[in-house]
Amino acid sequence: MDPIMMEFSQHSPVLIVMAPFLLGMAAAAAGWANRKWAFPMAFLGLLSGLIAAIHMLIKTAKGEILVYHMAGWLPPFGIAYRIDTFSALILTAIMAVALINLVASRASAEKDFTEKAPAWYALYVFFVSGLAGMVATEDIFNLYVLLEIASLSAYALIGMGHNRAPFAALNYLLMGTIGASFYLMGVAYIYIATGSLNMTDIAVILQEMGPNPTITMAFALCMTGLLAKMAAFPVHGWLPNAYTFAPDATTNVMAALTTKVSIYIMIRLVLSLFPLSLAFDTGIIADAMVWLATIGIFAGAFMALAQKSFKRMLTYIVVVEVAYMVGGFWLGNRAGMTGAMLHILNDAAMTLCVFMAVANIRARRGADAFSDLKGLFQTMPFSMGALVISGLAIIGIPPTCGFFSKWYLISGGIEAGHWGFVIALLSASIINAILFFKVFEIAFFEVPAETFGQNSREHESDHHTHHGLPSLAMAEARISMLIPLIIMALTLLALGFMTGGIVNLFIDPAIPGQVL
Amino acid sequence: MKKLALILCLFAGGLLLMNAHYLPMWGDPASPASTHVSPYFIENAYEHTKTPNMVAVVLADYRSYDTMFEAAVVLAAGFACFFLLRSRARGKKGGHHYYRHIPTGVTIKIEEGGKLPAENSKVFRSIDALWTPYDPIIQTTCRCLIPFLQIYSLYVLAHGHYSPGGGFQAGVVLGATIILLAISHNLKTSLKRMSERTAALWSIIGVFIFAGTGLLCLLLGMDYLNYEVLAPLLLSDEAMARSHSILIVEVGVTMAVMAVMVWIYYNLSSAGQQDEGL
Amino acid sequence: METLYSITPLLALLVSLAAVPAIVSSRNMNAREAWTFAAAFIKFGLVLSMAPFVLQGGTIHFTIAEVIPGVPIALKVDAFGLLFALVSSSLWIVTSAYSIGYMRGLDEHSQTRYFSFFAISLSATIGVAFSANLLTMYLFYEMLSFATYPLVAHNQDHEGRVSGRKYIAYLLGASVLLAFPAMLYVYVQAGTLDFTAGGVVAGNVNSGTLLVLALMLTFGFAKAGIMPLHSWLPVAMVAPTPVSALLHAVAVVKVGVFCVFRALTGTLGTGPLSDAGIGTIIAIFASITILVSSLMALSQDELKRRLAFSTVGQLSYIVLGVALLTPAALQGAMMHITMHAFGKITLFFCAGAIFVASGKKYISQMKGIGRRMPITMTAFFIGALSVIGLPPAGGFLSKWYLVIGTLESGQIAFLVVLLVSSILNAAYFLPIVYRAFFCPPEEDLYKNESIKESPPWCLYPLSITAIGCLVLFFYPQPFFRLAQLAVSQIMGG
Amino acid sequence: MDAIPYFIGKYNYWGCIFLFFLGMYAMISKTNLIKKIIGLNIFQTSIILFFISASFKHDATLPILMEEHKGAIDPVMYLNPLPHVLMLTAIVVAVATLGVALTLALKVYRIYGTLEEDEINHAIQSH
Repeated sequence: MDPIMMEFSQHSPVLIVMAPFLLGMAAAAAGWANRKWAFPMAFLGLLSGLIAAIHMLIKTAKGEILVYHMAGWLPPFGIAYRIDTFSALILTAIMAVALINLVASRASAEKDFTEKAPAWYALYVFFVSGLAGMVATEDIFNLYVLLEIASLSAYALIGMGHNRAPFAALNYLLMGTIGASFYLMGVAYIYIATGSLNMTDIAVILQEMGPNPTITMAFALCMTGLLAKMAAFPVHGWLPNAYTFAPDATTNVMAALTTKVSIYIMIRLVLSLFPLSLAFDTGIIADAMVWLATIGIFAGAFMALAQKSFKRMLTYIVVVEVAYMVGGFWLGNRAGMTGAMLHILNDAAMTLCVFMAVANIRARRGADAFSDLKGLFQTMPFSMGALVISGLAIIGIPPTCGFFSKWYLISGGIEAGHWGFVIALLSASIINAILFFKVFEIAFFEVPAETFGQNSREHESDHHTHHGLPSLAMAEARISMLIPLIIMALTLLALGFMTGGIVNLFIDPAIPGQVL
Repeated sequence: MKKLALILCLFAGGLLLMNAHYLPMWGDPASPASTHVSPYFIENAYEHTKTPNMVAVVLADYRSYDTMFEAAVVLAAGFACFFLLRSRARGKKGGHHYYRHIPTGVTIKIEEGGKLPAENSKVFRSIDALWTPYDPIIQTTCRCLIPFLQIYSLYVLAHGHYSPGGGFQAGVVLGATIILLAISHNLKTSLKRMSERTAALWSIIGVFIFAGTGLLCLLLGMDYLNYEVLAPLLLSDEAMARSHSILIVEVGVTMAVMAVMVWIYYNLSSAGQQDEGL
Repeated sequence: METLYSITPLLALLVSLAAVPAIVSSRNMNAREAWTFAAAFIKFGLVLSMAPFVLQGGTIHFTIAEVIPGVPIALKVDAFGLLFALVSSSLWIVTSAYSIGYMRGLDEHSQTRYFSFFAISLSATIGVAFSANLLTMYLFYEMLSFATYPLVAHNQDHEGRVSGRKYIAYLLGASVLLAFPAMLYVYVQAGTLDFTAGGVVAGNVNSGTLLVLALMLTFGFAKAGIMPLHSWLPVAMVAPTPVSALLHAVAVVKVGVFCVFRALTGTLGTGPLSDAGIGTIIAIFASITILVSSLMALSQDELKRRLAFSTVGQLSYIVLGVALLTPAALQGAMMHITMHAFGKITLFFCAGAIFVASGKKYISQMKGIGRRMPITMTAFFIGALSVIGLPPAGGFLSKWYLVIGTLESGQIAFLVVLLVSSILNAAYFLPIVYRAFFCPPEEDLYKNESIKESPPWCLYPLSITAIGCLVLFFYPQPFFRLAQLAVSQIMGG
Repeated sequence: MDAIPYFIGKYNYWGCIFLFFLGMYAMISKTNLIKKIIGLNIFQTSIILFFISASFKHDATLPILMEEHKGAIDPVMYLNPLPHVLMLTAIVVAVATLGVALTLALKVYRIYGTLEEDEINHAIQSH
């Protein structure tokens, strides 16, 4: 490699956050200079983030753990970034998802926000760099700050949607701040008990200290906060409204990333900060979490069944998916954890794909109530094709990626003897199948009323031979929305085939050896 | 709901209170928080940066990365308010605008094509029977006060190395002066002094000064925000380079905080219209 | 045993998948059908090219991706897989020809979609045939369920919607709730899912668990249509006849029994199953299905529905053969996959040909039709003979082996089941043929109508398959040899 | 354990925890959005106090180095500077959150004409 690039490449851990952030500010500034520059700046920012992420992915795959000392101060005195295989994987997922959605959402963002579009780009990029920072950082307080920058941007991005969006966003803000504050309170307890803010340092101190009630309380506070942030049942109340009424461009990335990153944080805290014995030895906490997840799966799935619009239904599926990961992780065995970690990646991809497909439908049809979906297989075959693939992934049908994470989750459940969780996962598959086939049936068998009237005479004249529907003209979404969607749909298949490699290279090394 | 909330809070609060007796005693100098990391800061801060204010050192050097994102949070909040509220729809939809009559302080809504009453017309007084005459004392006092406040804020900024103070505090005071101008006069006046565009660009530039300093360190071959490497540029040794850099980033923070405070005020007070709202 | 690593199985699998974009982008019908034919012939050629090596006792392997430790997505061509692949790929050619005649004859809509999903279904079928482990098989099994859904619901009317819903609900529900967890349980216990002689679970599970697993796997692959999970099959007959013919007499249902066959013999193992006496329990389920479905077939007036119930029964012959767990029974079951495929596809083709030519769907409307459509009804007769199991049609041979199998296992009750059901088969098929040809003149419904044979694109395929039934009786050696080899591979000989 | 030092010695935590749940109770139980936002602020402030109280040491002074100590610094002489820094950040975050919360509340008010949660819910349902 060229020496200058070498020089530069060692900074990837910080560049993944700072490159998007700086260029996001440039995008913001473009709003007062020349609006045309806003999109290229945001695009370039996320692209450089993606390059940095892939670079780290390659590096960590070789067994390296990247540690970066901010301002040159060694931890625990300064802030450090620490990127292992799994965080590199999640960072890549974040950047890829954000970049693809940015491209796909450009048209709708420019249309919805017109002169405020640069601000949208800026907030979008701030949001993404906040998430990336949360994944990369090793400092628990820095994590809080990054969490807040991501959340604040998220509130604003959501609040700009439908008429009901501001109220939903305000509820999200209240709930999100409670969650973040609980986390901060946990940080306070940890700090008081150890005097440190660096995860690795704290882990060492806690190892020496042994069981400590203060740390148990810190653990409870952090977990409560994160559960609220990730919309786990029963504190999921903010999510459906917020995601339903947010603009599509926002919902896509939010649904794909926010909850997933919170789960990542939970996993990271449990695996590399708190002593494992605290989380799993008594079995009470772990069992309670798995049962909570089990109930959450059923509750979310049944609520999804009751919805009348597609996007809203999907938001409940997001809640269900969160419960998969929480439950899988707290099974406490290797298969379950692998499943939860793999599902973070897979769920980000499939959620993005399905929401992008819905965004395409909404862009064409203007609405997404089930009655607005008639005849879609004829008018939007490609978008629907992608929707079918993402639907299959969510149901968990091979060879889409959703199947393989479910595989690990269920086998984890079987190993741990948690039959309730296993049954919940299987039932969720069936309910998801019902949900999606409801949509597919409407899109396949029905035609919009106005076109039907037009063709009905011809239809009746030869009812014997000419079955089926009157043919509708194709009206696909614009190409800039379609191509990212198709790429994502293919990604879902590709991820499925790459499962083995991903698990071996990136997930397995990140699970501590004592987890069997 | 209320009872449930009460039970929940009492239960959780009880748990935390019962747990509280495991926490160290109030003011205990031997508690882990005071013995693990913090002695390092207290002992080395001056040596490393030649700056007596340890809080400033930790803020802008040891944990400068946090602080940068703190400024970024402020920036994001500014953009969030702008993004959510700002509408320049005047003339497009609704077609009305607001006019505030300065002598009476009455704000009236003028519909599309509506005519503005004459400056000295009785209309305004009849709208608000209890109007208090416009008070030149407040206006004048504020006009006198503002420059001093601004100088004070610069002092808070510049003297942050030696006394409590620093970028955030200076920024807030500076922002308050502009807001004071808006309150004592009206929004138009302060917008003339500091337009929305200026506020937005200042906030971006402020954060950029901070982040850019870090980037410069990175480009010069050291870790992000490691000010040591700036020593040749600042014509000083490494410790002094850190000291100077702390000032530079504090200036950036001041600009950002000031601009965002003013910007949020503009948007909140006029509900995003930025005309004679409040 | 020789093994060979080769990409040929993957190519055989992908060739029809690769034809889909070509089919979709074709500008006219001829080009589209040309692509279909090209893919069908290439596929058959590829499958055939592997035959000599496999006939010598070798197996061909190919790993597509390592997805889960110990369980790759991998292909393996052994004798049994090749046998099934040969049947389905050869019948695809005939069915393609028939589809052209049928779809054009009725001027059906959405023919592009029809041919595309047809091709995908064939890929999935070949994929099942060549699967090296349970996961791969499950993958293609599900792929087949979804690829056939648009075919079953082809008419896009209310009936299609209801049938499609039932179809997918049964197949997906059973596979996700029964087969999938059973597979995972096996994986957790054994750490592998490869099909191996003697199974992978031996020594890992007790006999109670083994019974549960066996039942979950047998019913989980609901395409096998064992009662009570059979009722998707008759309703799926709303599909266009070529679909019913290839998919519901050959590909889909045979995939079901093939999966049951593989799962019971390759995963659970013949040894453990017979030791625990589980085979008998499954055999009882199969026997009940055979008898009940035959009785139900008797009462159906719609020809395709009668064929559907007949299929349900015939499938359970195969399952019964597996469940008996003796070499002759297994060989009979495998042979029956072939023989029944040729017989039943002939019958469905005939039903479709009658519909194209006359628009008649009900048996009561077919009195005397044989005189107007002699070739069709002769073919129907031959197909019926094969399904009943009478010489000189191929079905006789497979049934012969099944009977020997029952004797071998010493379970005479099942022999009785076979014989009784054969009589029932004869009772619901032969009257149709008799009335078609020999009904009294006063009952002849076609005296004054000018009904002719169906178009040649329909007629030739059904003649070919009917001749196939006869040929298989006189010259069954290739399939016979494959089945023998397969039995020795399965039993670990 | 002796009760008096127990209460006296830990009163900072008691106070903070009380404020913490006071704020949380207000956020959950109040129907007026502005009251909820006030609750939010109390909630966040309690954490700030909690942190700051952890930085306190008896007989120590502000963490600004005195001229006479240059050269030989005894950590016991100065308060712990780290929580101050952290809480400066937390204050700023709280202010930013407050700004966004008020903005959203303003938007809500413009849409529904009220800030009472039950009235808003009623308006949503009747719509």
